[in-house]
Amino acid sequence: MDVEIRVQESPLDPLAEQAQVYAAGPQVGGVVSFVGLMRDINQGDRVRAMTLEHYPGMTEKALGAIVVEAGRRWQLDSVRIVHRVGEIRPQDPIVLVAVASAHRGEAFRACEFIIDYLKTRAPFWKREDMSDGQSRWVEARDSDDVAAASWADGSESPTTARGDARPGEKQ
Amino acid sequence: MDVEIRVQESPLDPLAEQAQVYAAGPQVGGVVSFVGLMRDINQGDRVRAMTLEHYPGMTEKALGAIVVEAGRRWQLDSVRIVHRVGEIRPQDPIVLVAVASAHRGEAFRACEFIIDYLKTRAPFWKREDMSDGQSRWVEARDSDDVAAASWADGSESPTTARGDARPGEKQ
Amino acid sequence: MIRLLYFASLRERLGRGDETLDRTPATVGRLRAELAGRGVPWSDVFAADQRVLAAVNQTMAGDDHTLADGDEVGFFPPVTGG
Amino acid sequence: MIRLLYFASLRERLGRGDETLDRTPATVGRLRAELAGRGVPWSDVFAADQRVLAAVNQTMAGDDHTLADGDEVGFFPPVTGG
Repeated sequence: MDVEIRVQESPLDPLAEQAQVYAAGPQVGGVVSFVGLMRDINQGDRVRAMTLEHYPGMTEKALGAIVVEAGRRWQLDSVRIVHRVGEIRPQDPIVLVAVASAHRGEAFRACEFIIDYLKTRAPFWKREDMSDGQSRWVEARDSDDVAAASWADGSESPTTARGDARPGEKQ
Repeated sequence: MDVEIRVQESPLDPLAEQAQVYAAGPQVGGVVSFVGLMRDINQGDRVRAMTLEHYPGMTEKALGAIVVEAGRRWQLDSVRIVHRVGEIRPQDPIVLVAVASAHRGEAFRACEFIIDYLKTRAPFWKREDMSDGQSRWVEARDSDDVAAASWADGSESPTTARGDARPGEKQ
Repeated sequence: MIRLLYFASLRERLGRGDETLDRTPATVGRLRAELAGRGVPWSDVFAADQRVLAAVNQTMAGDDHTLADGDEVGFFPPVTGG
Repeated sequence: MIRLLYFASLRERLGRGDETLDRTPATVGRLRAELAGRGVPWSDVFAADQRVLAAVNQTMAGDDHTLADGDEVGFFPPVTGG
């Protein structure tokens, strides 16, 4: 399994990153990717910019552990995670997770597992700069804990309800 | 909901297509995409090229109905389906499904639903040209029927086991 | 009168991609039986144990679907796109 | 001796990003109690009802995790990446 994990201050190009995954080889049948983009509204307030802080060293270790766990559960050819840090603007890509597998179901499951775990276990924090000049730290969301907990130890599919859609709630 | 559905003989650029989806607007929080690529081996034989035939008119109608059904089940901002027809070569992209939503769980569910349904309900057929000069029509796979059937009428999550991974089976 | 279309392996096995029938059988099932009665290769292609799908006016249709004058009926094997 | 790191809102509320303790408390829980005993703002940040996560040598650790000389302990709020 090819694995590439990167945390970077420079802009994230999700398309160039995916191109690398498509090129993983002629055995790759399907690639599933998730791209998280910055929105310009959170909890009803207009957000002008966002600053992403992380815990250097631990971030790479935590992401590496998530990928190892995904590789234990599913048969994967290639996994790529790239996460932006520093100041970003609305519509900028924040994170890319791309998974290649011979089996599309496994690629879907692994990609969602990785982003669910990243959102609850990887040490990143977002601070929002509002259009009124104030700034605030983004609060963790209970729905992310519920999503991550749906992946019971070692299971290949979510084992509990994920409660995906709450109107007005982000991503 | 923005919807774009295309069947084309010209090469499919999954990255350019996704760029259109990212641009759907500042409310888009996450984009999930599936790209199916041609592999160079099927059932143990080397495949030199593949020809994709379809039923013009019905294809667009079937894909449109699948997207309408996805839009009924999940809250989506944008859906794009592009499918290649004509002669293709190993590693060429065959299909792109990209779904943008404010909620990542809904984007994952809708994207997988669309590709599962496309594989059992959209009138495309693949003929493989083997490296030994023979050619043959690809057989439909039971696992695709199982995957499509896992989306019970109107449900927002798979309701039956999907039996994803069979070693050696494609995508 | 109805228009018939054949796709993929069916088209190759039958040696034609389309035809026009000047009558209109009552249902898709009756139409299948009529085509199967033409002898080889039709009897093989439309044999009861063969999985041949039908679409009427570009929407999947079962054997009990009623046909009307002017309908377009497509026959094809299980799909393999994506 | 252990090294302490504070991130995000914790760093801002405590007014510092790191420090070195010349002793080594027995566990993460003991370390938390010691920090909470420093008075405001430490007592607020490390109050029992606050969700403050800990990592020892860059891996998440619970309160009963035993500390060793030279460990790096990071404290931070629930994560919000992705």
